[in-house]
Parts: sequence; structure tokens; C-alpha cells
Amino acid sequence: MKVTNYIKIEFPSRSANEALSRNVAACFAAQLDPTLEELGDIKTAVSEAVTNSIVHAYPNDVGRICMKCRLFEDRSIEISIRDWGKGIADVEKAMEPLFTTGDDDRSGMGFSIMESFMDHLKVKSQENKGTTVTMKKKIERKNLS
Amino acid sequence: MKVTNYIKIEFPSRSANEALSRNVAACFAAQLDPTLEELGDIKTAVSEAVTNSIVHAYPNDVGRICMKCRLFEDRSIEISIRDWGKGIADVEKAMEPLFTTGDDDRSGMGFSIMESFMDHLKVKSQENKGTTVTMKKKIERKNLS
Amino acid sequence: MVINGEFKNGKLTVFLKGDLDHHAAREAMRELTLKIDTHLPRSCVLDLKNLRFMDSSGIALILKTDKRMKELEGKFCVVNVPPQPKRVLNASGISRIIDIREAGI
Amino acid sequence: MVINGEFKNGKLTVFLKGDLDHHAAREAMRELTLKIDTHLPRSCVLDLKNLRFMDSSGIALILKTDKRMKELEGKFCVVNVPPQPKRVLNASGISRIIDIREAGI
Ligand SMILES: Nc1ncnc2c1ncn2[C@@H]1O[C@H](COP(=O)(O)OP(=O)(O)O)[C@@H](O)[C@H]1O
Ligand SMILES: Nc1ncnc2c1ncn2[C@@H]1O[C@H](COP(=O)(O)OP(=O)(O)O)[C@@H](O)[C@H]1O
Repeated sequence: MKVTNYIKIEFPSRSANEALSRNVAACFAAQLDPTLEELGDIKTAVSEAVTNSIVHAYPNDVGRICMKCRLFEDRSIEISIRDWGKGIADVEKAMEPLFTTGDDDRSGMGFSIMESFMDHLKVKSQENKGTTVTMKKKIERKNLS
Repeated sequence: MKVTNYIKIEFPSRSANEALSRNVAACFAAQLDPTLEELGDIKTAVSEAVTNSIVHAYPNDVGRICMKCRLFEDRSIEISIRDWGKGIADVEKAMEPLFTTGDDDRSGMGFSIMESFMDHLKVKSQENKGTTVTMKKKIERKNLS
Repeated sequence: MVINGEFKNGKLTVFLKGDLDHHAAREAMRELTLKIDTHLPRSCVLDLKNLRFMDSSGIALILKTDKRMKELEGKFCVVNVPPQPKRVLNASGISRIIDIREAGI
Repeated sequence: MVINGEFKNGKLTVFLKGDLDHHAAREAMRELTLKIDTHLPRSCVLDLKNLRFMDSSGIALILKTDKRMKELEGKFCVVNVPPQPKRVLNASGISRIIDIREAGI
């Protein structure tokens, strides 16, 4: 399908950039005139994915994170978050609710929230190579009568 | 000087991205807790530079624009906007107030506004290669007593 | 960008709301010209109270409107300018050639 | 993220303001633990009225606080949850195990 607009951003894996990246995604999504709820869902899903790269992919150093947002003709948005960090050995297991390799600051609910707030979620990962999370959401047209 | 954070963004030269790019710059600058006036100045300067790439660098097609924001230890922000478009033959002349090669939708005040709203402005350009505008601004610390 | 107009006793007041950048300016100029050509007002007031952002594209729009009103031998002024647009007006120097006021004509 | 507390008649009310993400959560948890350990309250109320954003880091914070209050044999509830945090609470399923109310205890 035709891409009508895109934005690529790159930033270091510092926790201060969690807010920055979800706000950029929200600014990008704003061109579709989403509801506050849709905007909140996108911000939350991005926050989860970016936090994972910061916390799990680069636990001991500062690495590079890339986010790509693409807008399609059918009013769907695709957002991918990529890191070149630790990777995930067993993706299926990692995606189970409550599963976490983190301490008790993590809830193990990150992937579940991405799944329930977006229409589509794909996780590609290779150990010691990195992880790419790709999410899609269609923004409904308002004021249909 | 030490860079403490950065963000790189890339987007197509569509006029809808003028708002997006200045809002991203504002989100980035927000980490320094600037005043509304400082934030407005940064947004305005970015809007001028990005609009120039959209209008003058790629007058007949859609090209690629990159914006880099860097944060330094001394609370200064450097923002560069780069395109690979038409370029400027005579930069000194282009920077004169009221000079424009555009029609009467343009005021010829873009560079003057960037200069007066930022602490430092540098323009590098080569005909048919592209233009890079680099701007710096120091954000004052609030509540000094 | 939302543009609304009000015409009464020969006076056209146009309200700009939102962001006036290059993206919005063409549409805004078209609307504004249409309103002026429809009413041929004796005076035109541009009310910026709800303008959240303006860059130099707004300068061009103001200068063009001023020119059009001069052609019609009418008056033109800009009112209720918020802080960010005010800084742009000042930096561009047009606060010296355009009538900028706190309230209407 | 701004954290304020109020202790009265054995009841500790803690107000969270701003964005509760991973960046803010560590500091928020430290403050919250400090307040609980200082007052050893009989009940603790987490007031989210001014919380603009929350992700799963907030879930972990709520679960840890609930655990701490159970250790103290006290009560714990979350009140005034805005729409976005509410959706996160519902999606995570903890609305079923944590006492979430419209007003205080
Ligand atoms: N980008 C990533 N790089 C490495 N591991 C990851 C990444 N994202 C997720 N994981 C792994 O998947 C697990 C589950 O993630 P998630 O559901 O988001 O919960 P949480 O982040 O709270 O642990 C994490 O604990 C971690 O082991
Ligand atoms: N990125 C660019 N690519 C090519 N030409 C440019 C670029 N930026 C500025 N220029 C040239 O410099 C002139 C002055 O720019 P400026 O002061 O911003 O005023 P305006 O955009 O209103 O014309 C433009 O009219 C154009 O000829």
C-alpha cells in the first residue's frame, strides 16, 4: 500500500528519551486527527517498546535506538522500534503476559499492552544482534454520519 | 564540548511536516525546561529553515530533509537542518533581509528571523548539492537566586 | 488553521485560529482574499487572539492583505497578537509599517 | 513527575502528577517507599488525578506498593484514575486484584 508520509528518528538509549519518542510518535499520528484515546494508545505502545530497548537491549551501556513511523493511504500507521542490543532468545515466551527477565520494577506486561493497544504486533529478534518491534494501528475517520 | 543527548530525524519535504519538525524540536528542547518564549523562538527558527528546504530546495519534487538536534553540557542546543536540493548560489545575498527568490507568499525574512531568534546561525550551501543550516541557542537556567 | 469572518457596517473582521505556517498560509490567503473581494470592506481587522503559532509566512500574508486594502482605499489593522506572533512581527520590522493594536479599529 | 503526600489519622494520601514512565518510576517508588516507611500508615491512597500519562512501569509501582501495604497489614487503593492510565490498568488485568475507586477510602 502507498506510504503517504514517514518520519525516521534516531536517539540514544537514555531514559529521558522515552517521553521524547512517544511524543514524536504522537505528533506524527496527529496528522490523522485521532481521538485522545487512540493517541494515548499509540503513546503507551511506543513507550513500552522504547523502554524495552533501553532496559533490556542495552542494560549496561548507551546504545542506538531507531523509530520509524509510516502513514498509509488507508489511514493506518506503522511504527517500528529497532535496537542493536542483546536480543531475545525465545520471543514467544517473552511475549507471554507477566514474563519478565527484569527486576520488580518491570511488570512483564509490556508486550501485552502493545498487543492490546495496537491492531497488529510483530517482534523480530536475534540474540546479540538486536530486536525490531513493528506495530500497526488504523485510525478511524471521525464524524461519519 | 560534551553532547549529552541527541535526536536525528528524517522526513519527506511535504508541507505537513513543517509542524511535525518544529514540534519535535520543541519536545527535544523541553528537557532543558525552557521558557515559553525560548520554546517559541526555537519552533519559529526551525519552521523557517524547514520551510526553506521544502519551498526552495525541492520546488518541484519531494526530497529528503534531515534535522539533527544536539544538547550540550552547557545547556546549549544545536539544531541543523539539511537538504540535498537546489542549493544557494550566493549565501551572503540570500541572508539579506527581504531578499527572496520566491513569489509574494514569501517575505524574505526567514534567515533574519532565524538569526534574531537563535544565538548563532551558519549556512553552508552548494548549488545542486544542497544546504545545511546550523543554529545554536543557549537555554538559561531558571530560578537562579 | 481555522478562518472565520464577520462583516458589519463596512467592517470585516477575520479571526485566525491555530498555526499559520507555509502549509496553512496558501489556504488562509485564499479565504481572506475571497472574504475581502466579497464584501469590499471599508476596513479590515485581522484578529490573532487564537493564533497559536506564526512564522514568516504570516508576515507575507499580512503584507499582502495590507496591499489589497490600500488598493481598496480601506483601512487595515492587526489586533490581539499573542506573544509568539508578536515576536515574529517585531523581528521582521513590520510592526513599524502595519497598524498593530490591542483592540479593534 | 511530581510526588506529594499528605498524612492524617493513619491515612497516607500520595498524589502523582505528570508522566509515570520507566524514567520517572524509580524516583517515584523511592519517594513512595520513604513516605510509607516514615508514617507506617493504616491505609494508603494513591491519587492519580493529575497523572497525564502512565505505562506498565506504573503497574509495577502499584503492585509493589500493594505488597508493601499488605506487609504492614494496611489497606491500599488507587483513586481518580484518568482515562489513559485507566486503559493501562484494565489491559494489564490488575484492576481485578487492586482496589480502584472513584474517591478516597
Ligand atoms: N528490545 C529488547 N531487547 C532484549 N530483550 C527484550 C526486549 N524487549 C523485550 N525483551 C524481553 O522480553 C521480556 C518481556 O518484555 P515485556 O513484556 O515488555 O515486559 P517487561 O519489559 O516488563 O519485562 C523482557 O523482560 C525481556 O527479557
Ligand atoms: N534550503 C534552501 N535551498 C535553496 N535555497 C534556499 C534555501 N534556503 C534559503 N534559500 C534561498 O534564500 C532566500 C532567502 O531565504 P529566506 O530569508 O528564508 O526568505 P524566504 O524563504 O521568505 O524567501 C530564498 O528566497 C532562497 O532563494
